Amino acid sequence: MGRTSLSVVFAGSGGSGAMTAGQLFLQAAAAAGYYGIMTQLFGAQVRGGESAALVQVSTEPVESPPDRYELFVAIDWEKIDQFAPEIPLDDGSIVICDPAAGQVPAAIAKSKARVLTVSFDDPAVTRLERALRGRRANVCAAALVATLIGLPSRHLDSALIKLLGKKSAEVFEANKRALKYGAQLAKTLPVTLALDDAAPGERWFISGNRAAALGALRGGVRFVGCYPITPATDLVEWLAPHIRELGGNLVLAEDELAAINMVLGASYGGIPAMTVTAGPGLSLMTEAIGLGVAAEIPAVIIDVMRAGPSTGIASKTEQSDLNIAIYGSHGDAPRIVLAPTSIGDCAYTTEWAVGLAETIQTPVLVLSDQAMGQASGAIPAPTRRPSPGKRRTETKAGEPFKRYAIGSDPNTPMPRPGTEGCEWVAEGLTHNEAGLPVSAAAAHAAQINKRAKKLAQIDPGADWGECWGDGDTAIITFGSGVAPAREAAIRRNKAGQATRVIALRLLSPLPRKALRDALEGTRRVVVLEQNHTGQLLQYLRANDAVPASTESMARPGPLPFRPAEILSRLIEERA
Amino acid sequence: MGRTSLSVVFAGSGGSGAMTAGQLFLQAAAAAGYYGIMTQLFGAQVRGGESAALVQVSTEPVESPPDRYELFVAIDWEKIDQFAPEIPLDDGSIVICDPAAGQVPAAIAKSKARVLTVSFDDPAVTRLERALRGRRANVCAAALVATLIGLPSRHLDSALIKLLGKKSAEVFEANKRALKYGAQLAKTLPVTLALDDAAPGERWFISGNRAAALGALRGGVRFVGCYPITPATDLVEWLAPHIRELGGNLVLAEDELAAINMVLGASYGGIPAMTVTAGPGLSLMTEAIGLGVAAEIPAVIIDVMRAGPSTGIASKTEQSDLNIAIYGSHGDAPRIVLAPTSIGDCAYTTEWAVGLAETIQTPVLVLSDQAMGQASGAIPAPTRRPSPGKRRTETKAGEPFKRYAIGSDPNTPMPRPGTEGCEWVAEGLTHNEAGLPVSAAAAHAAQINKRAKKLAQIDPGADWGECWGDGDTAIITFGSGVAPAREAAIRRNKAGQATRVIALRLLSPLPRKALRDALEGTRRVVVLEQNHTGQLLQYLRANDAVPASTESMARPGPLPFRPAEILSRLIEERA
Amino acid sequence: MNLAVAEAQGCALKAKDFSSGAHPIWCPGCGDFGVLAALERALALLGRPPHEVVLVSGIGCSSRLPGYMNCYGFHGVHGRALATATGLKLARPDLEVIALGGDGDGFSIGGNHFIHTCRRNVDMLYIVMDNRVYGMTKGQPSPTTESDWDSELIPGGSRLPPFNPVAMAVTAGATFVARGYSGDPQGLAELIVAGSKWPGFAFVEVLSPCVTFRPEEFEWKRKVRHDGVLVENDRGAAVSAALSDDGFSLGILFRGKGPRVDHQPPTTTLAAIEEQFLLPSPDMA
Amino acid sequence: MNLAVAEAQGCALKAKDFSSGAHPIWCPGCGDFGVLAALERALALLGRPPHEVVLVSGIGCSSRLPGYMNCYGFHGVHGRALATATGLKLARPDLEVIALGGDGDGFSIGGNHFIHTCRRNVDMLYIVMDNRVYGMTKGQPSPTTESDWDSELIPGGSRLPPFNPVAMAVTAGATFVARGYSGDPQGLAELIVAGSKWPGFAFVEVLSPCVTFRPEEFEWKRKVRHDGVLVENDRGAAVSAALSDDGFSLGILFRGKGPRVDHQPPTTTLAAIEEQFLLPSPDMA
Ligand SMILES: Cc1ncc(C[n+]2csc(CCOP(=O)(O)OP(=O)(O)O)c2C)c(N)n1
Ligand SMILES: Cc1ncc(C[n+]2csc(CCOP(=O)(O)OP(=O)(O)O)c2C)c(N)n1
Ligand code: SF4
Ligand code: SF4
Ligand SMILES: [Mg+2]
Ligand SMILES: [Mg+2]
Repeated sequence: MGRTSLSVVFAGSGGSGAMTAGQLFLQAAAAAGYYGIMTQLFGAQVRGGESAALVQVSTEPVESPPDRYELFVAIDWEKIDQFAPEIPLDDGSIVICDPAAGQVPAAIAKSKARVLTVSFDDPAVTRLERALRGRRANVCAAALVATLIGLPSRHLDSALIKLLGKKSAEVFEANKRALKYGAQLAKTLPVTLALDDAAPGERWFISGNRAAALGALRGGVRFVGCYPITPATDLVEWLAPHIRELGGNLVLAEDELAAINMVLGASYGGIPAMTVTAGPGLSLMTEAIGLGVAAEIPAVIIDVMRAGPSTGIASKTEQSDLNIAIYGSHGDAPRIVLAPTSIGDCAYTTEWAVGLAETIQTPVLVLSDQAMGQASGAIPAPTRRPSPGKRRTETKAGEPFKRYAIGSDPNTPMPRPGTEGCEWVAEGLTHNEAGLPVSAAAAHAAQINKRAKKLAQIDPGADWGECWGDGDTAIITFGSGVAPAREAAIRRNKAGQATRVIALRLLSPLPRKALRDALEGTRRVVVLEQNHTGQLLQYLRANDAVPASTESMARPGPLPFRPAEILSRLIEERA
Repeated sequence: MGRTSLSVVFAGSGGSGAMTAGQLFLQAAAAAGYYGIMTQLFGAQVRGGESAALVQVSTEPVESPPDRYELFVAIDWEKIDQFAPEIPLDDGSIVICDPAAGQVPAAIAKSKARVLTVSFDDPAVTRLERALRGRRANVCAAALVATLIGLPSRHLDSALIKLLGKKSAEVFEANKRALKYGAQLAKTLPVTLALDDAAPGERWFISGNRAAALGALRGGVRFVGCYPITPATDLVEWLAPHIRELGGNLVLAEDELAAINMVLGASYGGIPAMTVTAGPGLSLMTEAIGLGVAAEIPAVIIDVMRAGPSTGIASKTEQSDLNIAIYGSHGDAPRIVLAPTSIGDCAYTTEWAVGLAETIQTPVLVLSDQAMGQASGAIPAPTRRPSPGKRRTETKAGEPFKRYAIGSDPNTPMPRPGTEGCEWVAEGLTHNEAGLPVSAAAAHAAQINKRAKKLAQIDPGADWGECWGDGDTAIITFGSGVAPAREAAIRRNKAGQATRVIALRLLSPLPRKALRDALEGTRRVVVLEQNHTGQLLQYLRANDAVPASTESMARPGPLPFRPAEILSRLIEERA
Repeated sequence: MNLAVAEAQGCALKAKDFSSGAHPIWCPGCGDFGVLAALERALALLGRPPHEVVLVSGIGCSSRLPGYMNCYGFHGVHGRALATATGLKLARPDLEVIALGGDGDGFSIGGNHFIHTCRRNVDMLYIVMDNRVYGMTKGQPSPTTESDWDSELIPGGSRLPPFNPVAMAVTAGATFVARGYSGDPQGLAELIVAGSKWPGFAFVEVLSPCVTFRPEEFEWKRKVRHDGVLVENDRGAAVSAALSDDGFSLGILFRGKGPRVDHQPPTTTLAAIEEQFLLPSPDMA
Repeated sequence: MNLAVAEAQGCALKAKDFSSGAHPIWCPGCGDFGVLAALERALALLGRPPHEVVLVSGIGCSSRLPGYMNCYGFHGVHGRALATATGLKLARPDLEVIALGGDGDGFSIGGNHFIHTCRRNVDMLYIVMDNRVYGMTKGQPSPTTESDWDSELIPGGSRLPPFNPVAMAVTAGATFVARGYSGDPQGLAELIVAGSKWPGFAFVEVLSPCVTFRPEEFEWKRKVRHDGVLVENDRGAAVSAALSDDGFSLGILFRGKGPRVDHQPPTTTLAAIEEQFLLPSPDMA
């Protein structure tokens, strides 16, 4: 057996096209049947600033960030200091660079990585041509790495067509030349990084954000009210044309207050509806989420988490919105909170969120995060879908209709406006069974209990989350913590330290029984999460759901957890 | 020893003046040296609807709602059904009513209270006069009860002057006549309810909301940005003229978003600043509270809690905003949360809040509630004041100033704008020590730790809360739960069931050590709070601050806890 | 169509078909009773049955209105009625959507939605019961309150120039703007009918006295005049008129052009959308 | 006073005294560089030293400006700059308070504060760098975006009539309204000086191209005209002019009257206020 994976970084200053290099490489590898993932690092500048594409390709599904990068391709060295601390390299890494770009900077050189030099400028291309058509060092770099892993050139060609699609023939030809030159360069290097063949199987090329958008469409969402915010905007930008093609609406609201209230209005109208935001927007939505709880209006709210508090770091990841997701409205306003367990699962979880919102008639929050949302991957096709959920609308004939009736089933019918004889008012004030505002303690308690019962009755079945392995050490985590935790567990299992990973898809209401079962037989429990205060652990403690000895493995973002970090903290904490 | 207290209800329809009756009676009793408290019940109508004044007077300080009312004075019977379930009467109670108002309604009669009838219409007043000047049955009723407890008429006279102040001499005379008639009526009744003499001592007549407003002024608040919301509006209505008299500002903002951001702006300017709201407004403020946390701007936010979720019951009490107060912003945004322990303590706690906000440079939430905020009491004078807190503004000469410097003291100087050479930018993005936005993990962690350290370093001393008694059963509670818990404990202690009450004034950061000490030697711990989900208990559990066996005594509002309810639940739960 | 005529002709629906029978919490004499009556009449005249009508409101005395009518309703949070109504109407263009509420709800906390809804021109009606005060919270000055109105919160008055709803709506891009008076349910019903029929966003400001906190508004019955001049298309002229007017002229004051929001039928399927993500099976040769 | 003259006269402060030296994150060629330059010049001219000036902003590319200047600053949350600035100025009337930000920040999420701040007339300046796009979030249509501007979010354009900042400000009650252009730092600096000196709320809309997401705005340099007509007091006329204008005329466009906000000195003491709560000692006799 040969090499099964490669991690590589393409880095460069504004205009160097490092991102395109990464995309080209990953798409070519994906076309050849490899799995892979790409995340992006940006500099401070709004656009055209320095950037790095972090790519992994593998014969197996891959989603965890690597401990270190094996290959670092510098398209140029400008402002590399901005990134260097976020890109782990070591003396086993290889740096490929062009001496024309200058010396290897200290921030990189100190890793002691082996440096290989090439000239990204094809000597067959005249200076004039280069000046006219650009250097295309990025395309060359992508071809170089693709050739190193042994990709046939046709996959690079097809990836190029996919990426450049509409560009002129001239541009296209220049790029193809750069591809060819890059492939030649590879042959001049004294390394071989050839990958084993990929396994067959249907796979998709998709980002977490697009998967979530797709899940929403699958679930039946046909109305979206939103306001732009990083890192959620690309989700709605992908969704916008498609929801319209399906006869739905996507409205750019004046602010998040409008967005969420538009969603409640559309949903009242009988159309599954959603909004998409990040922390600051979620903070603004908490009042209306409470209205959704009280008036029992379905709604899906996707929060693509970024580093907080306040504006924080808009473009980078964290998992620190758990508190506000679970607790963030005034009054007793319990709600449903879900978290996807992988890029592909963004589709599953979001579709489930729509079904839950519709059946339980309440807001459902989906906590995605930047690391998962903005990562694009060649992943196993997310074809598995949750069982569909539908809103109850039929009323019992003959009986006078009471929207908020107290009875055995707390999920009372909510007929669509337009239905004769069922006229009802959605009410955010404390109300009686008919929905009229009242202030009596009994009615207040009755409605609070009705809503609590709705949540208590949720039986998530196998959807509550996932549990891999049966080791006596358990890592409980969620969202983008899942992939590195699994990778760490795989390595520990290999080393005989049996470790299981428990990923919570349903965070609230807490699936107590499932979690208890999943923890059966553990002797050590660790909660892994990317925030400062250990929000998940505190929440689990509040619910008496973990042993007293449970340890916290929490730290803020924006750097992703890497398997080695988890492994070493598992050792440390014990010491 | 004779009677030491009396609980009495004055009830009537819109225009009957039941509230005035209650005020007149309580003020007269207060003038005679008694302690007392009055709360109000309103019907659904916006104004002029039915209402009831619930009054207690006592020779000792009194703040707990009574188990039952001893006296019920019906000025008329209209719409009494609205209230009846909220006013406990029993066969030991006395109902005073006018047969002209009709039969005693079933809702009252079923209590088996003894019914005494009088005519509130003075036969000496002609029909014409009555038609012209009104019935004044309310004034008569107040005088009747005042006379029953043995108040000399001069206290009624002085209370009347206080209440009517500017009214015409004619009106005044008519009222005095009604007073006199009421006093005569008392003598015709076959009961005596005379109270023992009151103890001497300085006392104040004040509501919780006014006390909080006063505390803010004492603490130095000279800017208020607000938006009206029940039950917080009367706080700012009292404050408005007074803060202006002190050279400060109170601005009516266009919404809560503006209010809280105005407060942050004023505070940045060096002026201690505050906003006042209730649940829905607090939900809207969470984004800016997070900004206050991140940019380290002092601010006081008073939340006079009402029944939620959503619009809930605007005029009635609950303690269900604890979750949002502690957890309600995106990102890791820990903040300070306080709760007053009594009407008088609203002044102490709010003044302390200002001091904490200024020294720790962060938002401080004060969780009052409708029951405490809108109760007026004749209470022991709240003259005790917390040690003052001041913002650190002086910088070290010679060193370049860094607003967010990482060093031994996390409370870094925040010079007032106008100070030469210290120009700094308040920053809500992740920033470096100088306050410039950065996205590096190290800076992010450093600032999160800096802010966490500020909270961790708070040493509340004796201000953390209060602990009464040393029984092996402990009731932990806060806000308006304190008074009934204390009353229940007093009764249990008398019965030999030693019970202590622990009132948390500092809710967040949790005063772990003080709480641990306060719990020393307990065998049973019960958490009393007025919400559905047991928010305080969950929070204590999340912080591992109470024994696993701790019991929840939580229920939603809007009815106040009564001592007997607490006592019986203490027995029940054990069974 | 004149109301009297319509009723004489025996329309199928009667005003009382729209009454829920619930007892309003409003103070006796509150202007909002007149608005309720006018709305019931107007809906009868419009001829849409109760189940096809949805009233959307915020929080305030006026915003309680949906509870008093027999049709669908959404009593949301303070200030967001227009956002909720916009979502509803876009999602369900087949319904008759009417947003309503008070001056505080609409022009203070809801001011942003007001100006952006005027731009958006979604086909619905917005009725603001303007009593120039926050009634429900017991009497604070609202944006439309006169600058010298004395209150506990601002003794002596705010000294701020009142918000001019008509001028703001026209400047912001509204295509139908009218003013009515609660004491004239007949005239008001006609404005409501015209607004409902308008193919776009229609805004009707209704002078609706708060007898409890603004008893002086009783005088409005003497101040209102049925002499509002209709300006067509010329926004500048309409704003000038609104700014120089004393605010008591009733009628349709502006009609103009605006974007039309059309509902698009589906043009593709979910399966077709999913296809873009599928990677071609690599040939392993 | 003409800037060139002022500088020749050797004012004590220089533009560079207001520069922090930090490197802006803006794209090369962004219009906001010109606004930064104009602001530095204007402040030098105004003569208030850096420590007496506070720049308050929201979130967006433009809102990053306070970090690039040497004076006090408050980089708050998205859309709330005017609220923050209002609180600051009322609390500290001695400071020179300048709020600034983008069209999204000011007219979309911040629209409510914009209209109410215009009414309030607190003595401060507001500069909106209008690039007719959300720059920071990478190119979505803002309220001022042309109705046919194509974007990923709204292919083909929003079809909504653009928000007219000048007309809205005047209708809402602003007392000083001007329009400048980032490519003309000299003219812009003069407007900023005039706005700062204005005893009330001054609003300056600055056309400031986003070269990255709206490269066509390069053309603005050919479209702007120094022919804005100053209307005094007549709000209707100013709104009419603003509504019929193409939006490229520069200069002070409106000046009018508004309420004055004065700071009141203390008239009593805390002890005196507390007295009202004290119950007289009862005579126990
Ligand atoms: C977020 C929020 N802020 C404040 C309130 C309190 N509140 C309820 S109604 C109201 C104002 C009502 O005024 P208006 O809209 O004019 O209605 P009116 O009562 O005068 O008809 C306010 C401030 C609230 N319910 N929610
Ligand atoms: C509450 C909230 N919503 C959304 C965002 C995301 N966001 C940041 S800047 C911005 C718009 C910026 O547009 P503009 O004000 O015109 O500034 P520009 O970047 O064009 O200068 C948005 C939507 C945010 N930071 N906070
Ligand atoms: S307070 Fe005013 S607005 Fe409210 S119901 Fe009474 S009269 Fe009407
Ligand atoms: S994106 Fe546009 S507004 Fe932002 S810095 Fe670049 S050019 Fe300027
Ligand atoms: Mg009103
Ligand atoms: Mg912009």
